[in-house]
Amino acid sequence: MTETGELLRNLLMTAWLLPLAGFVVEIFFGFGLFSKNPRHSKGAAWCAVGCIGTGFVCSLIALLVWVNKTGGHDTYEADKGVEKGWMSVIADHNHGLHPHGDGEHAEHSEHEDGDKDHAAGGEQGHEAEGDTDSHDDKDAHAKPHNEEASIEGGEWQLASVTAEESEEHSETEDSRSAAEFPTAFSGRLYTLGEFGSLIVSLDYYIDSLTIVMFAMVTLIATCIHLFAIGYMSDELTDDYVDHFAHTSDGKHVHRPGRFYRFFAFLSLFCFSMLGLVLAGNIFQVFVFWELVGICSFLLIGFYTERKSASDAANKAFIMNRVGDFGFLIGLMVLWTYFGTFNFADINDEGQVTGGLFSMISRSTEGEDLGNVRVDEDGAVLITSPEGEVLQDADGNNRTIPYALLVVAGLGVFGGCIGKSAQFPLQTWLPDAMEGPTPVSALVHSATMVAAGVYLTGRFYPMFTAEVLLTIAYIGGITLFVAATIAIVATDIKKVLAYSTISQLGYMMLGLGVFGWAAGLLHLITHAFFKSLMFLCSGSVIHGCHHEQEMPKMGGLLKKMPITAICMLIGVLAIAGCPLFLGLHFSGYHSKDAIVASALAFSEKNPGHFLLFALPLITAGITSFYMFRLWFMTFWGKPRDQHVYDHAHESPWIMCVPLLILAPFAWLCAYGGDQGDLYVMLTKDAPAHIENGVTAVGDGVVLPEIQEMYNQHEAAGLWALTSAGIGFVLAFALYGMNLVNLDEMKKNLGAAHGFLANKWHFDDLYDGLFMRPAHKVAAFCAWVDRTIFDTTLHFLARLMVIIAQWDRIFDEKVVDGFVNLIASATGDFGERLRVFQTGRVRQYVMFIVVGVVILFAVVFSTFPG
Amino acid sequence: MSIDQLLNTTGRDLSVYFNAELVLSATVVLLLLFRLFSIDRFVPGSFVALVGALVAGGFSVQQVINIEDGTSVVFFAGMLKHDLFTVYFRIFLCLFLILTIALTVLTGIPDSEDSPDFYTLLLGSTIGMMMMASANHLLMLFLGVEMASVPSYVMVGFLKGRKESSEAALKYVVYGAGAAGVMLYGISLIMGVLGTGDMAILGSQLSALGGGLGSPGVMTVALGALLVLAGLAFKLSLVPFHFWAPDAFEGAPAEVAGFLSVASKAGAFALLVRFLLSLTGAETAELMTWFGLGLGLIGILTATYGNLTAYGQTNVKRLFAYSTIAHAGYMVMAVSAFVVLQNSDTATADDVSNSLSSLLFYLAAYLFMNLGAFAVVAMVRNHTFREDLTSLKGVGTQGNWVGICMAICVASLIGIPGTGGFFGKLVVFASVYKAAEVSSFMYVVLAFAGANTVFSLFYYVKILKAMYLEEREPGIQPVQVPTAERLYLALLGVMVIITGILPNQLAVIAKDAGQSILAGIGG
Amino acid sequence: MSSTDFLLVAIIFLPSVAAGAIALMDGKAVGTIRGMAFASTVVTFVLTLFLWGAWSGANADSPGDIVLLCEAGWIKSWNIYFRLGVDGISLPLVVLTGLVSMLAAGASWSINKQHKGYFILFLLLETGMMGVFLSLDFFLFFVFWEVMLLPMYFLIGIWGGPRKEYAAIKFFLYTLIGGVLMLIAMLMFYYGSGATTDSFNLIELANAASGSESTLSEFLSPETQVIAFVLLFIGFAIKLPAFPVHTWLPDAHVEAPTPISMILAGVLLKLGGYGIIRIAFPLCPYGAAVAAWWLVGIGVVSIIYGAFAALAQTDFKRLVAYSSVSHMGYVLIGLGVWSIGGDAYTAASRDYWLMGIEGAMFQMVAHGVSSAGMFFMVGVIYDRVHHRDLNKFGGLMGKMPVYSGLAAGLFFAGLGLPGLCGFIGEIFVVLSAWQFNSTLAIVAASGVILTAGYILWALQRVYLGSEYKGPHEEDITPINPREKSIAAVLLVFAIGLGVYPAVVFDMMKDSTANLTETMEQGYENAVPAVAEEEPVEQAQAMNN
Amino acid sequence: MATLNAYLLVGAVLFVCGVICMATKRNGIGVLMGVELVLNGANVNFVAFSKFTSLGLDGQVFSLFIIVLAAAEAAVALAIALNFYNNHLTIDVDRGNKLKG
Repeated sequence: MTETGELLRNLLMTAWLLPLAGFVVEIFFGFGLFSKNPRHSKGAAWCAVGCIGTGFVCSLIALLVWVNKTGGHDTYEADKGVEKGWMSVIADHNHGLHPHGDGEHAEHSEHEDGDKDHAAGGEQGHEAEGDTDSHDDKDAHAKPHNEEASIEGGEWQLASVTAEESEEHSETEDSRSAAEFPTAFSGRLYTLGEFGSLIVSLDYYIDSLTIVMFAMVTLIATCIHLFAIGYMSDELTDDYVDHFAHTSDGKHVHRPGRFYRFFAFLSLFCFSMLGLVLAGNIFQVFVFWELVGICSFLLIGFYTERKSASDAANKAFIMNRVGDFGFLIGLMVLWTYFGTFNFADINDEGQVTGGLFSMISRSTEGEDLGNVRVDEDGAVLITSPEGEVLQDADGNNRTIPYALLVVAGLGVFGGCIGKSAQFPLQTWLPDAMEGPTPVSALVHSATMVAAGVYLTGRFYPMFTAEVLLTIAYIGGITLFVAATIAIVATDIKKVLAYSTISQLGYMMLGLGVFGWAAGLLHLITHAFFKSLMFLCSGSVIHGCHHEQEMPKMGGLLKKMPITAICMLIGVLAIAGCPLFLGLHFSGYHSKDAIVASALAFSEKNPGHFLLFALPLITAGITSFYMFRLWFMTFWGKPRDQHVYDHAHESPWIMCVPLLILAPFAWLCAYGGDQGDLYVMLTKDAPAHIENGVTAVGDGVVLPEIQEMYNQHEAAGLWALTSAGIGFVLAFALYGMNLVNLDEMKKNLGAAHGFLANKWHFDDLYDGLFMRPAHKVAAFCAWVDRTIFDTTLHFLARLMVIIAQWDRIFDEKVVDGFVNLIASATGDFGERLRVFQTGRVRQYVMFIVVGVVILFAVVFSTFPG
Repeated sequence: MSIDQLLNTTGRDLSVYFNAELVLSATVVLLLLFRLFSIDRFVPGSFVALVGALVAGGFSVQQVINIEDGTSVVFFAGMLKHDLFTVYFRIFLCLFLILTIALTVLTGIPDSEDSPDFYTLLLGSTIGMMMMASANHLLMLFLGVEMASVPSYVMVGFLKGRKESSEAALKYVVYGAGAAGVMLYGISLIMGVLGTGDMAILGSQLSALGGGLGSPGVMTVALGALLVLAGLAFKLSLVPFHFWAPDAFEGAPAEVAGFLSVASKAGAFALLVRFLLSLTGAETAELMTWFGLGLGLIGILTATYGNLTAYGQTNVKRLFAYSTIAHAGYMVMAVSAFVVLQNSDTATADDVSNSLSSLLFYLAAYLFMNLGAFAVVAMVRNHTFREDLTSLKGVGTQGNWVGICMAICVASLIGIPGTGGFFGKLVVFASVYKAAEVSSFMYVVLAFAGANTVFSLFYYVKILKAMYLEEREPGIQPVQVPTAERLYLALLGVMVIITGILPNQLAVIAKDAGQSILAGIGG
Repeated sequence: MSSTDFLLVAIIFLPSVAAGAIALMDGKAVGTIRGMAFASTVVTFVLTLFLWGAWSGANADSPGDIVLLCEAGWIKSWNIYFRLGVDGISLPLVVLTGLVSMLAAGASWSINKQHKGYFILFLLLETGMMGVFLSLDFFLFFVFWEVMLLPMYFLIGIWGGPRKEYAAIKFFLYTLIGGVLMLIAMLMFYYGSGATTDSFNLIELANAASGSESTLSEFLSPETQVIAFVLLFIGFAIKLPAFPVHTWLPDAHVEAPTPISMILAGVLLKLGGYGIIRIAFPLCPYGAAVAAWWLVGIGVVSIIYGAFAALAQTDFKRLVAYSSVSHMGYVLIGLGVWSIGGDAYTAASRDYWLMGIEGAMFQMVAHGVSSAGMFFMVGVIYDRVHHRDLNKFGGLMGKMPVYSGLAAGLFFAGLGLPGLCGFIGEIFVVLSAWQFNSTLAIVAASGVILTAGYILWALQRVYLGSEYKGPHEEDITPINPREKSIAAVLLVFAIGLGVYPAVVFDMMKDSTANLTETMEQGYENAVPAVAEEEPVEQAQAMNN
Repeated sequence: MATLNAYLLVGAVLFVCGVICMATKRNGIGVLMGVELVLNGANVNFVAFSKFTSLGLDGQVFSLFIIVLAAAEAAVALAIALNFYNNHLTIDVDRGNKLKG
């Protein structure tokens, strides 16, 4: 392990474990251990903020270290690395990516120091803004000047470190294997269980994606924690009146406030989420996958008194479990055929054990299926880190049937479907809005639901073309369905929820059409702008005294300008609005990248044209409903005077987070596919995305990355047009009120009803699964009572009836199976009792009869 | 053999081999004399009987010490046989006699008026049983059975004023007489065909008959043996000759029922073994194996019948009567296994003696647990004047010794480890399993033995349930027994547990006893 | 007697001695009796920890063997010895027994009648449980196994709920049936190994079965092994309990008083799994291989069936009881995933089986903690409101927040939430199952959905909601310190095992590795014998 | 000259008569008489065997014992019958049917 690796590990682990410590402290707040009056103390909140804030600082340092270290070496290393598989891919990729960069090697060494500083400084400034908020604009404007150079340079430095790192890793990782994960650091935390050659452990895996995710999650989480201090402040009481929960006599529920508990749960969530990102093996991902699920359960159901909240929490968890069932199947397949869960190769005392990512090797040899190496039977070969085919104890090649590799991929993706609320498991997310708004912002828009996308990206090397196509279609369906529902939703949070689902669909689609970087870029940008919008909506709700229905709002721009402006930034970002000077809103870059990937894909595979059409159309729909939201809420005249009169701007502790997040939402993707963020993300992109996959038979063709870049302009234009139409429509309908909406609603009643009922998914699932499950359950219980207990009991009785025996044994003591034997033996015994007539003469007869019978038996069976 | 010789040997026989019986007989005479001279007003009959039983027991124990390993002596001109097997049963019977007398003293069942009569009968019956255990001639077989039976008829009817008692006695005597007649007829056939009643040579005579199994001679002997077995089955209360048992037990006082259920069974089993061994000769393996399997079938029927019929009983004594029948079934399975093994070529001598010792062990364990159960019934009866299950309700929860003793005994009767009943069952099952290697029919026997253990649970648990899980019905007297009775119960309970967790010594003795009788017939 | 011998004996019989002492006390001195009983369970638990220490020293010298052997003659005429010992398989369960007994004794404060009898029986029960886990003589094992019957019968029957008599006799009946079958199997081994000095010695029997050096010259034929395995398996499956013979469990668990439910779920069910690992497997490797598919199949059915049945319950305790059926199904699967004899069996397959076995063992320990906790939590609320109707709870989170929090933690442990103990066992078992049979593995994995369903639904109905809907609302008082500490200890163990399961795996890994190796040997030993016989039979068939 | 079989036939007939008597007579005394018949049926056998086979004197001794025992048994049985009569005021054995089942 290199010093860098150790440093990164320690930083990220600190960031990861601090919230856990925070959780432990906070959960005990209620006992008054730390405060005399725990119900009134904000101590827990500050503790949580402190933990996650420190976590953010650690993550930031890690980011800087990563950039710094990877940028701190000479470029000749890159040339060396060209010869090595993964390395060369990256290098080539960079060449292809930046026409300007070609042949500029010589300059790089000169640029070295300055570039490094800038890359680091740029990021630092970037993040520092978040904390201070004051110089936001200045820095943002200042950046573009050095844009080109810094990007190129930084990127080259990043690339160059790959080989360098590989040398340094040699302590724990064979240099050869490390070469395949040049900028990735991996190692073991501790072993959970060891079974012969099989080891299940907790590991960490740090690469650019991990670090970016850490920075993103901790930053957003810090902001949301701050926001929540304000938002949840009405819980700081001994007698909280819950206006949404009623007792049977119609009164509101009174209960002590639970301020501290909310922050404890938030901290636990942060711990789980960061653990998920840091996880070094797929099993560990599953562990934290479940943990974020349970945190989501706890947070959705925070208002435990509300039936709707606990229902929503259950629904969320159980639907996630459905997805996890698939995940589990994937895990089983992987475990059985690969014998390891590790992403990266693990080096134990000189013995390199291959990780999953090096076990499926991609080559372009003739006999291969897709771009996976297969043997003559079509089974996928499992290879060592060195690329040699592994053999089992009997000397046979280790293989996994291709179909099972697909199953594994689909299984893992099944987990992602549940977690990221993709079709057909999307229905839990809107219900999850029952949780307090900060929860919606953190858990259900920015982080947890994006975990599915994250995992899909993380696990990309294991997905075959079929799986990717499935992912793309799932994403496509989801993004369209959710967007259409968002059109008619009136609850401000529900609109955002459907928007979240739709945007997650975008990401999935992006990943599915081989736009790996596009999908993940959208993950980051979406996290920023969606959390911003949720916080804004939270601010609105708080300002309007827990009114969530947009039809009762309107004209709030005057009352709460900061919120309105921040919201507008979010809306512009999600709509994908371009701006002058390259200051395009982040959504413009990320959505553009996705649409471009989709376009490239559908050009290669004309049969899958829908995969381009859906995101394109939906871009318009997105723009429409988001502007609808903004206009309905902030524009025009107040619709409900009462609400309007009492509305007020939120306190500073809630506004500051908005102001911190807004610039990120706007500019985090600055530079698009040449920007810092994008480049950093792609640093550790899976090797095979570079070249695409040539179809075998009727299979799909996956485009090369260059082809996607080529589509950027065209795609951007298409998307912009679509979004523009959406905006115009929204402005016409809601901004200028050109049409009577009620009329329209009436005229389009059927369609409206269909959408308002969320395409009837809930009803469908209720009929398909919930009721049958309860039926089966009731059946099992019935079987227990009936088959095992009563039926046999009945048989016992039948026996009695057949025998015409009129003294049915009627003991009421026992029933069931005991009763079977008891009454059967009892009945039989009773029948035997009849022989005991009590008459001595008959007894004597019985002696005779007995002797005669014995006599008969004797001489009928006599051996002689 | 001259008269002198005869007198000499008889004297020796009386003093050495027959001293226990002699003491008991003397005690009987003494009891009668005391009554004649009204001494019994000063010296209670129970005391005299107890002393007599103790002395007899002492002599029996002394016989163990004196006897040489593996030897057997025939005495009284070949009528009786003295070997470790005999001694084992003597001690067993003496011990049981002592315990029974103690119990009757504690519960006071014969009043002072009747007590000499009662103990006379008790002792007489015991002498008969001892003779059964040592019989070496078909005459002694018959005499022993009758001597054990006739006094017990009277004891069953000892509660003179009770209708049930007299009815039970009448049934018992009629049934017993009928069974005796049948047995006697069988004996006559055997003796007629084989020309002798000496059990030592019956087997060789039978072998000498020749002509195979189908020959009339062998058939007649088989029929005779069957009739004898029917007579013994009456004593053992085996199905289908068990009818007397429930009625007699219900009508008799619990003390007598306890005595009958254990002692007369012990004697009869000893006799059964001796009789079956006597028929074993060089050429009789096939016939005997067949008898053995037949006994196995009887065992199945008996155990199953006993357990199933017990379920519906409400009178505790009657319930235990059926329980006794069931346990006789288990024990007959052991005999069956013994016979099968003894007549097989493959079984080792060790297996054979083990199977016999399993019977002996079971009897010993059964002694304590069954007597304990009847003792509890007797003591509860003294308080409640009832003997139905209802009278037991809540007795256990009163927290006294009666309940604990009963629980231990019932556990042992079910066969819970840690009690003698379990180990007994284990060794019986083991013999049956071993026999199953010879004849697969024994697997069926084993299966039924196992199933019966489960069947038996139901009615035994009814007792536990009544004692512990149910509330005492209002108006029924609480049961608080005095210290002496507590100690008595504790003694039995402890013995049940000792035979369960430290059974080694007993098992060794039982094995020696088993080996001695086998050695006696020369393999 | 060496100090380790003394330790083993003390662990088993200390509770009995305490029971004896209590028997001599005045029945009205309830406080003293309770204190005495509790103290003795604490001491026993501490002794088990000492045993752990002693074991780890001895295990280091001979990894995986059964160590700290203690042998004394007992019933020599039947070659029965008093043999004790401990290895990595029994040790975790011994410690678990000590822990659960201690906590259950602590939970016994809620017993409100006949304290003296209760604690005597309770302590006798602990002796029985410890004895089973520590004995190495088949006969001794059986004695302890059955000795638990009567105390348990009374504990359920006297201190139980409304249908206590039915439940008690059902428990008695089922276990007795299992015991009889086991008894017959025991005789098969005794005579099958020549009825010699070591014919009840589990170590030597296992050696003989595996074909390694043994003092026993003969052993069962492969066919007989199958029969013996079936007999043993039924006996153990009843205790486990597995699907068709599980019906005693819901009744017994539901009717038993809370501490006894804890013991039942926490320890008694483990006896079944332990019996399979300690006796059925090593003594009949061939039988185990033949029956493997059945084990897994029954396990899968138990999981699904138990989960569905739990989903349908309206009685809180019954729900928890059925969850036990479901959870113990994983144990069977883990034990059964031995694909030896199949075409795809390789050296690596054994590692998966090893994982299954260890997963099953862990599941037993974890279930011991989580289910004891769940039953205790049900008991806490039952003590207050005296009903268990799931539809008549609600809102407890507001009235008893600490209790609800602890309960949620324990129920999540039952749900199989990562970071808590229930997860590790289940997931490891399921992961090991695919190589055995993919269909069964998938069905087993689907249990995760159902489990989440019934647990969350129950939590919602009991703890969440706006108000309490049942009777005796006025009796709902906050959890008291005694209850709090019991639940907290269980929760701490649940978390500890969930976060660092290696502590258990490290204990057992040598022993389980030994087990798998010897069983493989045993199977390979038996296969030629089977192969030889078949031609002979064919030849006979030809002649006929 | 009567053969062995003839004697045996007589014995068997006596035996069967005795059994039938026991099984059919309701009068207790009648039942006891049946018992005597059964025993004497066996007696005839013994004596016959002692005459015709190698059994010799053993058979006759046996029959003497039987006669003695029969007397003793009859004494006891009569006493019991008397007791029965005292309690039931009848000697009809069928009236003793309280104990059954």
